[in-house]
Amino acid sequence: MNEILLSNQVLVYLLSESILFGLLLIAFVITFGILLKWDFGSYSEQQFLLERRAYLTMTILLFVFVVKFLLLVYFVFAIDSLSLLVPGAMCAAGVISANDYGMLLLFLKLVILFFLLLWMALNSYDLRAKNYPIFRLKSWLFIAIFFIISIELGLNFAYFSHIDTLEPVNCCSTLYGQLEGANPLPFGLNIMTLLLLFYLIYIVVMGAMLSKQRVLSVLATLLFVMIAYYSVVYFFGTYIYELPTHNCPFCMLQVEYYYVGYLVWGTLFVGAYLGIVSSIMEIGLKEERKKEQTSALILLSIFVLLCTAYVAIYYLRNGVFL
Amino acid sequence: MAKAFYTVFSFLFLITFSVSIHYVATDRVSATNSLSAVAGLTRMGSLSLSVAYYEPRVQRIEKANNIIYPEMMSIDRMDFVYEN
Amino acid sequence: MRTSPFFHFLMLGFFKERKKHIGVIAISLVILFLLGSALFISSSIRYSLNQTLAWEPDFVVQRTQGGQKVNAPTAWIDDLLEVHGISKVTPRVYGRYFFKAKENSFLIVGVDFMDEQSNKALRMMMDETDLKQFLKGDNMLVGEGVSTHLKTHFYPNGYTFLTPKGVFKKVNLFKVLPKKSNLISNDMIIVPIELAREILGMGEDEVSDIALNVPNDDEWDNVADKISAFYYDIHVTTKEDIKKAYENLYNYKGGVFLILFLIVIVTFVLILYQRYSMVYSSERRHIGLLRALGWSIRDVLKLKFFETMMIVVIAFVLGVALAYLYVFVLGAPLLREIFLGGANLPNSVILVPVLDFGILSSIFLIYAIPFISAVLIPTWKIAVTDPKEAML
Amino acid sequence: MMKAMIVIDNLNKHFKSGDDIFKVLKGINLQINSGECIVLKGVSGSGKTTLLSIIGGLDRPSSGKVLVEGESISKLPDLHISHFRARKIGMIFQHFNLFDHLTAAENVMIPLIPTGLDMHEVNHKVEVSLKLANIFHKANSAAGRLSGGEKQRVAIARALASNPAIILCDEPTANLDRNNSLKFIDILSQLHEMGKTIVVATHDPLFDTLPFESKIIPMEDGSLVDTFSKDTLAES
Repeated sequence: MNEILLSNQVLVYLLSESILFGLLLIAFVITFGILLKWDFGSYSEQQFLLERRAYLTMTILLFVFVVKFLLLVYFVFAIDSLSLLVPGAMCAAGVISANDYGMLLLFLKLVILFFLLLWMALNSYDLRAKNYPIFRLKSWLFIAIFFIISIELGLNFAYFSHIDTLEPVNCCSTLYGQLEGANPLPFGLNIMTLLLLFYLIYIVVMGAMLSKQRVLSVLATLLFVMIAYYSVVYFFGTYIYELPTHNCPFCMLQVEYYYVGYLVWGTLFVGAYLGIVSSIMEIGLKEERKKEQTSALILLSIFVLLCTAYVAIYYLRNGVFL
Repeated sequence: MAKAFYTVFSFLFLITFSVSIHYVATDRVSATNSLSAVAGLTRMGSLSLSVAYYEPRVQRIEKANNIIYPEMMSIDRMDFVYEN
Repeated sequence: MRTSPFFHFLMLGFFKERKKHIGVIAISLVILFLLGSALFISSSIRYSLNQTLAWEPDFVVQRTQGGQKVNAPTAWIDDLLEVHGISKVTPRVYGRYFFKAKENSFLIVGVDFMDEQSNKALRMMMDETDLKQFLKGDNMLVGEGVSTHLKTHFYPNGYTFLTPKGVFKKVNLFKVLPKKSNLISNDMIIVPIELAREILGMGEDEVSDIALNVPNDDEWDNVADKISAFYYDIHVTTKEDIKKAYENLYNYKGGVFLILFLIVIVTFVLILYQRYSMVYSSERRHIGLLRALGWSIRDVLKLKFFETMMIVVIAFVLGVALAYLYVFVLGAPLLREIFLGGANLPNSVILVPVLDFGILSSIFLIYAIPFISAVLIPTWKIAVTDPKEAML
Repeated sequence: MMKAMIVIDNLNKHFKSGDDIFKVLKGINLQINSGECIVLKGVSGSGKTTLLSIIGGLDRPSSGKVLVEGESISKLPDLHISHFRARKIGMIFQHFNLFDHLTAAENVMIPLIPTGLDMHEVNHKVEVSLKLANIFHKANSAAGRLSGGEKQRVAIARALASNPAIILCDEPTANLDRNNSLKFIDILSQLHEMGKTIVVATHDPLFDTLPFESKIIPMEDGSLVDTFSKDTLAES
């Protein structure tokens, strides 16, 4: 048995994921059965049974959504604590890149949370209507989610059982640092243009949301998430660490930086998810989702303010930029 | 019945509070200091386990803890973990 | 008092029928208590050890033959001193002394009291006059476990060691090391280095191993490589290795515990599932009535969900608090022997309280997720009760 | 001017038990106007309770339609049908169906909880309906300790709590002595005066001569036998 698999946090994490998968499997079987026989117009006993069963799927998915969200935080925390066991790793960045599965796993987790949120939104719309208008749509979405989650479960086990505790891994400075002058930024941007884009797209997102340009706001938010990721790793992060060469998305999750990373990434992703999901709902279902739009705006603004504040405070304290 | 709720939860809060008081008020420094003093003096910080896993096995004289299977390892033996 | 009617009704149901919940809370408490205690003990020990690591040397150099550690020659010390970047090279002399009568053993550690760091550490333990007194004759500092053991065998003031040469050597018991350091000093006897050599039967030019520091962290790998190339029979252990060994030791012990707990948890889930199916089926009429009076499936699910959450929260807080009391206030009698062993000298360590997000969230997740999952399906089953049940 | 409150259109209900199909309601057509009092009479097994529960949205028909204020309720998703029950229907059950461990006031509160009102409004409504049913003096006694007549009045208060337009009673006097039954009819006439639409399913002969205008509809073997209006006031 691999010593990684005996780490408390990994055990708890894998157990939790497996239990969730068991529940999802039940929901999957039910949903599949419902999809085969669903006929809302029918008065048969079976149709009423299916409608009741749909509530089990809803309950399970709501539970899974909440727990998946907690488990993402826990997962990041767990791999952070594993960095003691993996030689060369200073923070989660090293552990996550210990094998090829790690990054993919993290990415899948973010995707799954997005789709689960979308499902929640569709479901609440569906329940409020009087004839389950998008029942099939949301069921197919769930089946898609289920397949992604199955892959994720496999990746979970593959990832944790393939961490080598003898082979040294790279630490964040080699993973994200600018080695030999190669530019890690996309589209050949430099820091100045990146920052310009960051604030510009933020303004576009705000404008699009406020003026109800839904398609534009979805695209702008997606672009914003990407640009924001690079901006935080290559510019704002260095102010959090107060070290111009420290480029890492994970170290800021540690206690040395007051766990501020959870706030930074949390506001960015939750804000972007809410914005995109509510905009999609408004495009597809023509329904006002004012509350979600407002909270998305607030969260994204907190994110931008937080990032800017780190730079501003550093400048005010030291009189120079890094 | 909300009263029962407040009673139970203030009780839970009280427990949490007293645990945190104990946690904060615990004298960590002197415990750490005396550990550090011994570690600094001897240059050794290894656990005073009643089983010392760093010891070579041949030197060990141990009581068999199972009289039926004397050769069975006792549960507190750790050295086999580190044979890699 | 502004409370919502839903909340009011939730409390009514919960407290008027508390008998139904007490059993589940009791089982939960037992599980949380055991789990919490095991994790608390292991994390506390790990925390204390990590604290002492700062005082340990960065490298330990040993001589090995056939996989066994053998004594190293003092000549190595001079060789090591010539390597750039190495400071504080100190010989270590230690070994186990077997107390034949009972087959117990002590760890004899020889200390060079002229050494700067040792001297500083010694001053932390005793004042000036004591120090002079101590260095005068054949005195020893012993751990609490050793002192108790000697006392029960009628050696209250000292012990006469039998050296391998067959000579008796009487050493006075000068002072007992503080109980607070029991975690590492319980079976320890600290004596001057020459005396240790005599008791352990080592030659003047021999040491057990050599400790050294490398102040520049970046040079660690280079220095380790360099030293390893010095002799064919050299073995270098770094502080990182020790740290990892501790981590592994407690992951191992904690992990084995957790795996045992998984089995417990599975049983727990089965019991819960059974129990809730039963409890809820007795509530069938009630729920049917609620449904007939205008409660939707969602309302009933909400009611049951909050009921479950209350149980989870109550059990979690109580269970963790109980475990805390048992481990950090009472010192975890019985259970700590699994972590420290009870074969040699009985050790009563003081466990420094450690609570962090990692432990608490682990306990919460491993308890709450199986719990809620087990209750989920019975809850749904009862929530979709036909409202016409009320008419029967 | 009579407004149609409930329209039942070719309603059928059957149960399956094994291979047998059990027809409980057979092609029922009925219109109930706002403010009317309908007494469904019939022996047990004639299907009157099933009809009542389908009108109240507690059960679903096998075919046919029930329209309440012009909206079909027989195929609504659970969330909506529950809403409908909470707002439009007051149920009075044969066995009172109270929560014995709760007080009278708490029992009356139950149908108000899912409506999302705050505590203040809820308490107000509870008080009003307890007074209406003339049981306010027992508001804080446990329902299990009340006498049969008192229980019945709590059940009425509960049915009135959300001020529904329709009151459905299933064998309301089956567990009451004659005296209490007469009191119940008194309250019923009060409700009638308030303009509630009332449907009673019963086999109690007391309901043959109600002191107010009502319509008696006998049921037999799952069908309405005949509909005739009987002006009991005019007779007396």
